[in-house]
Amino acid sequence: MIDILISGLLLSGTYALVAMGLNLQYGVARIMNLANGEVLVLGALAAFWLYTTSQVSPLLTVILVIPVSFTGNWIIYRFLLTPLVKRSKTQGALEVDSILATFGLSFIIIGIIVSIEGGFFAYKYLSEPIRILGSTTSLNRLLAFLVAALIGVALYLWLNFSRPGVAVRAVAVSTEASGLVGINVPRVSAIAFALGGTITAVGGALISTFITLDASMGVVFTLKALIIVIMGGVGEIRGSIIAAGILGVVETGVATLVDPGLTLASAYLIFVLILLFRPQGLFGKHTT
Amino acid sequence: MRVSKAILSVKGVSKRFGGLVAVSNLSFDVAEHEMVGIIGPNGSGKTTMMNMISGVFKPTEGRISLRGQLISDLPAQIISRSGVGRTFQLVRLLPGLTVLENVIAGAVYGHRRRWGSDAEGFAHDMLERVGIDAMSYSPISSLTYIDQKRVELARTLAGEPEVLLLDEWLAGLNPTELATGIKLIHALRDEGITVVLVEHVMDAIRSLCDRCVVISSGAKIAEGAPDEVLSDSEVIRAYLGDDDA
Amino acid sequence: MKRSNWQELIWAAVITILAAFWPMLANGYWLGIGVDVMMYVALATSWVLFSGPTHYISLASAAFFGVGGFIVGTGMSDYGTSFWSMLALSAVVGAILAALIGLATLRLSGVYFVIFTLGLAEMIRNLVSWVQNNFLGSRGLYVLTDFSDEHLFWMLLVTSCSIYLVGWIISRSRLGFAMRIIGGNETVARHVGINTSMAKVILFTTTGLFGAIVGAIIAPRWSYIEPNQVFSPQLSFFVVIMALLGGSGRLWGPVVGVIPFLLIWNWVDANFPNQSILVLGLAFLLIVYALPNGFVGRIEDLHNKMKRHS
Amino acid sequence: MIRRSVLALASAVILATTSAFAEGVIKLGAISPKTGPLAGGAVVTQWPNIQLWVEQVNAVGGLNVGGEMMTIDLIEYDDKTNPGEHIKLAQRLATQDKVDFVVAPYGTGFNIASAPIYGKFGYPMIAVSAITDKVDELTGRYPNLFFTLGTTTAFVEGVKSILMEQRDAGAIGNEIAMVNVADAFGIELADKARELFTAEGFKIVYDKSYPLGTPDLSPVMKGAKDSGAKAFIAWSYPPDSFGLAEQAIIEDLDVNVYYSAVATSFPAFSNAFGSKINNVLGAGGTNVDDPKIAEYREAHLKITGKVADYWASANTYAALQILEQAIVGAATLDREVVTQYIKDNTFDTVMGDLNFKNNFSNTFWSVGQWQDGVFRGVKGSNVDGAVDVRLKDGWK
Repeated sequence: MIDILISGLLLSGTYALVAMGLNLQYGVARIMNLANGEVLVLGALAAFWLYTTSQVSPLLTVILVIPVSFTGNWIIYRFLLTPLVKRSKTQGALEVDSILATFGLSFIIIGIIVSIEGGFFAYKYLSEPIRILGSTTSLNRLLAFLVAALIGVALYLWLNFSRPGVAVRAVAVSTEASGLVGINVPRVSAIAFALGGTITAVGGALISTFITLDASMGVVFTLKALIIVIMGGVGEIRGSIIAAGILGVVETGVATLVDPGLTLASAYLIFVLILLFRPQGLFGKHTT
Repeated sequence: MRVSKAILSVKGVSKRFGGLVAVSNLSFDVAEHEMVGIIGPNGSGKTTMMNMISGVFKPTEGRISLRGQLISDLPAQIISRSGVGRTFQLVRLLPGLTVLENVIAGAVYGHRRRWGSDAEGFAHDMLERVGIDAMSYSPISSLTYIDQKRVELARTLAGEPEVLLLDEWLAGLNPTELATGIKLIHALRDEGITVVLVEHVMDAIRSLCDRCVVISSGAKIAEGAPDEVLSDSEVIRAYLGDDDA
Repeated sequence: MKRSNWQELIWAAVITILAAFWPMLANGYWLGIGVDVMMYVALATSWVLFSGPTHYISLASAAFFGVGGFIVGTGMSDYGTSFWSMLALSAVVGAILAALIGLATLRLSGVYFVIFTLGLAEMIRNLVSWVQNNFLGSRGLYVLTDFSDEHLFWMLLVTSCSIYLVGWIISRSRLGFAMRIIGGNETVARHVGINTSMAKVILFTTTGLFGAIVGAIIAPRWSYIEPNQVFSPQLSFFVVIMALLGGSGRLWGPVVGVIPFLLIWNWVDANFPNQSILVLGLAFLLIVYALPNGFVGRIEDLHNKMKRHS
Repeated sequence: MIRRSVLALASAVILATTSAFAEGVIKLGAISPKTGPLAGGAVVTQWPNIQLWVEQVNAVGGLNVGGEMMTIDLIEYDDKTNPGEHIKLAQRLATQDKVDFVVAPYGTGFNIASAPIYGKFGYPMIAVSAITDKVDELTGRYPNLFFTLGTTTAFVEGVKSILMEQRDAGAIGNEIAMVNVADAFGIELADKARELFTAEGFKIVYDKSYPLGTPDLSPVMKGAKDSGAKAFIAWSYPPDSFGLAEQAIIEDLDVNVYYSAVATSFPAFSNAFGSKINNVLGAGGTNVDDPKIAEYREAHLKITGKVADYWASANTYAALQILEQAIVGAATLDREVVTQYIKDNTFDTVMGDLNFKNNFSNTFWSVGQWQDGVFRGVKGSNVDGAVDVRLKDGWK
């Protein structure tokens, strides 16, 4: 039991890293970013590449990734997505446009990754066993979990107790109303999008220390992230974290107690059930 | 104009949203060919009551019946087909469809399932009835507010309702439009349709309604002829400082 | 989806007859593209049947397509059944599956519906893999038939036409009109007496039925069925993208979306073998920015302009 | 539609005329994934060897085809790991590019899916990365299709013989923990293994599949560990072969026999885990002591800049050598003649002397083992240089 809980929670850390960024991007900037997973793989590539070519510790890479991915994602939002935001009259139209545009973007990023490294990003960092409450796990997974927790807490505090954070939350609730009370909506959206992309890329760098990735694996993470965000409720960081927790523990539980062949199926089943009984997600506000 | 037979009957209806009581233990009857006004301050539960009759919500307690048949446990589409038509507080039209198509929508799925040229002809009749047949082929976006309301009314009438629910149909109209609107409802009344209306415009209530049900904080506080209830002290208290009565 | 008229049906018939000659004019590569076009036309048109009028973006195409392919694969490989019986079974299973999904998704709207269908498709993919692994005891699903591309092309053409015809009939029926009203405003739809749940489930079932048929027809072409490939979520995205690119407001929208999309795709493949995915992505963005309302929007704009000039 | 076919005709005419000018050139088509789930494997074993072979051949002025030196013109496409895409591109190679020969695709499914097209145009397909038990049925249907990597059964047999030897030696008991990835490849192998292992009296005490793309394999490894079996067999695919090894290290899986299938022989596998994976068994192998292999590996590193993997790389290269020798030997680009030549002759390749009986080459490695930084073949069919299996002793 302890085993399941600990492994499950550590896996949740991974999922939270994957989903928190997307939630900011979708919840605040209203961009359904299908290239989320590819950004994650870019982060992983950076860690792999720097580690294998120049022995740079992935932890250092994480710090290097922050400014680069923030700028990169900001540019993507500013120059690629703002025109779509401007031309779409309804949320539905923007959703369609952003699905189309970011799908194209995901291909471009895959192309870039392939031209750098088409094979597996195989390396190991901190792949050391560690015992927690009698359960064995690895140091790199623990590290990813801790960073995820740190980011989650920091994000929560920032969103709830800082001026810019409150502005971000206001935009998440309503772009129109926020505009009316003098919030610079395009700027806040751009920041939220860039911040979301940064979290995702940092997640990728950390995840690459224990999962062997390659250029085309982004979609796996995008799917997981979408599921978690929707399950937790759009715009709800808390929801994403709890949904990630549920998924992690359920997957590990099913793998251990039932059959590993059913892990992913059970994760999706939980998702499907939650939406059946709470169509707006765990923490989402009901809108009609 | 008291007619003995109740066509619509609301008995002990309550609606709670979580801990919030929107309507509590409300009862009233509507007789055939009668025009009943539901009035009360903002947030008193009028629209919730309308939503329960038309089937948007199910009552938490109590029963609503149409000609003695229980309807409060039926889905909206069945209630509509059994003869309850409504308009919405904020006009709800179908922007992708033309004016005529919007009205046809009302004719097709009602209890007289019209289709094809029959539905089209009937829709034209309804548009003429509300006075905007000339705009049949315009897009919805080109209409003024009152015309949008007329289209919505035509759509509802196209379903040939036995009971018509008008949810603040006159709200937001300018004085000229208001006069036109009141005249239109008068005409409907003269045709003998049973109408339940939620309204804030007191002049309209005085001139249109046979009877009024006054609710405040979800509960009925008075019922009777408009002049009678509007001079009731409790009703005045309920409204004071709260609304424009 | 707008109501279709007789003129449109005649055009469709003419194009279908012309298309039927394609295998005589083209072979090899161009016939192969024809098969691809037909496959996506069929999938995207059946997608538009439901998603066009309701504006619900479904990402469940791969679930139906995969079920079709998988049933044909399992049946022919493990139980020695005929292709045709499995094709029929696929249609039935696809329809039942879609009806169940339809019932489950009734309360969802917007992005919740989008991701729900995606999650459900993924769940089905994993369940199918697990069942195959544990109960069917399969040794790889070989679908070895004597069908050539001509046959598949015609089968898909017939499927596409059936979908179109069904769509055309629906668009002129009370059901089709009901769907337009539901797409406009679901509350209104209920209040004019439409059983919205029933209408949505019926339409979604049609989508699933045809999706499974297409998957079943494609199985002989792939010869070897791997669950993870027939259930690939990418297929769902491609179907949506091609349909939206064409324009989902018209039944013929997918046709004008699929053809240019696949032609561009093939051009990119042939000319940028090492970076085809990157160039494809760029081409994609270009289309999104240059054609805000899809090809249908563009065509109708031009049509309107021409009308105004004459 | 009609206009498009005119266009197609026109482009066909242009191509026909250009190929008339291109004498002295052999057009070689290759379609394999550069993106998609199988790309990670293809960029290790497939693409570098095509590059290597083409560069080597062209460096010496090409192939001597009946007295004329013909260089290789490579036309390559990315199938994005999508069977539909692959079929279309194969048609393009055959009918638009009109290539003279093709490199067989990467992956079992892709070889089978493209066999009808290549068969129709008479291209010999020397399939490397295809493992199937349906060799007879497939080669009967597609007489141009050759298999060089062995059968599903042969792979399982290789593992089985190791298990039986170790049981006899007392290193393992009767119990086996077995897992597989739930895709066609893993399911097929696991199914066969279940049959063959139990027939020999083994008990599979832990027998589970996991889905492709499982992010956390620790429950799988914990389950295998708890089963207490001293032999662990994983019919795995690249990303999970890495994931399983990592979990085995973390859990300190106490087994004497540890086997994971594809990608175990990749240099990246050893790079990632170093000495910890010493004595891990994996699919395939080569005779690294063979000077031909040594020379090949050196050339591979020099020309592609990458270390060759220890299994399918050499096989892929050998398949190209077969094609090369068949073209030169037949002294023609006539595909029918070349195909017949392949059927009738024996070829001198880096994998040794290869020949086909009923389109099947019975010379291949089935199991190899990492021994002090080198992956050596330990089991195979008609191969020389198999070394003794060592026991796994911890993960240090």
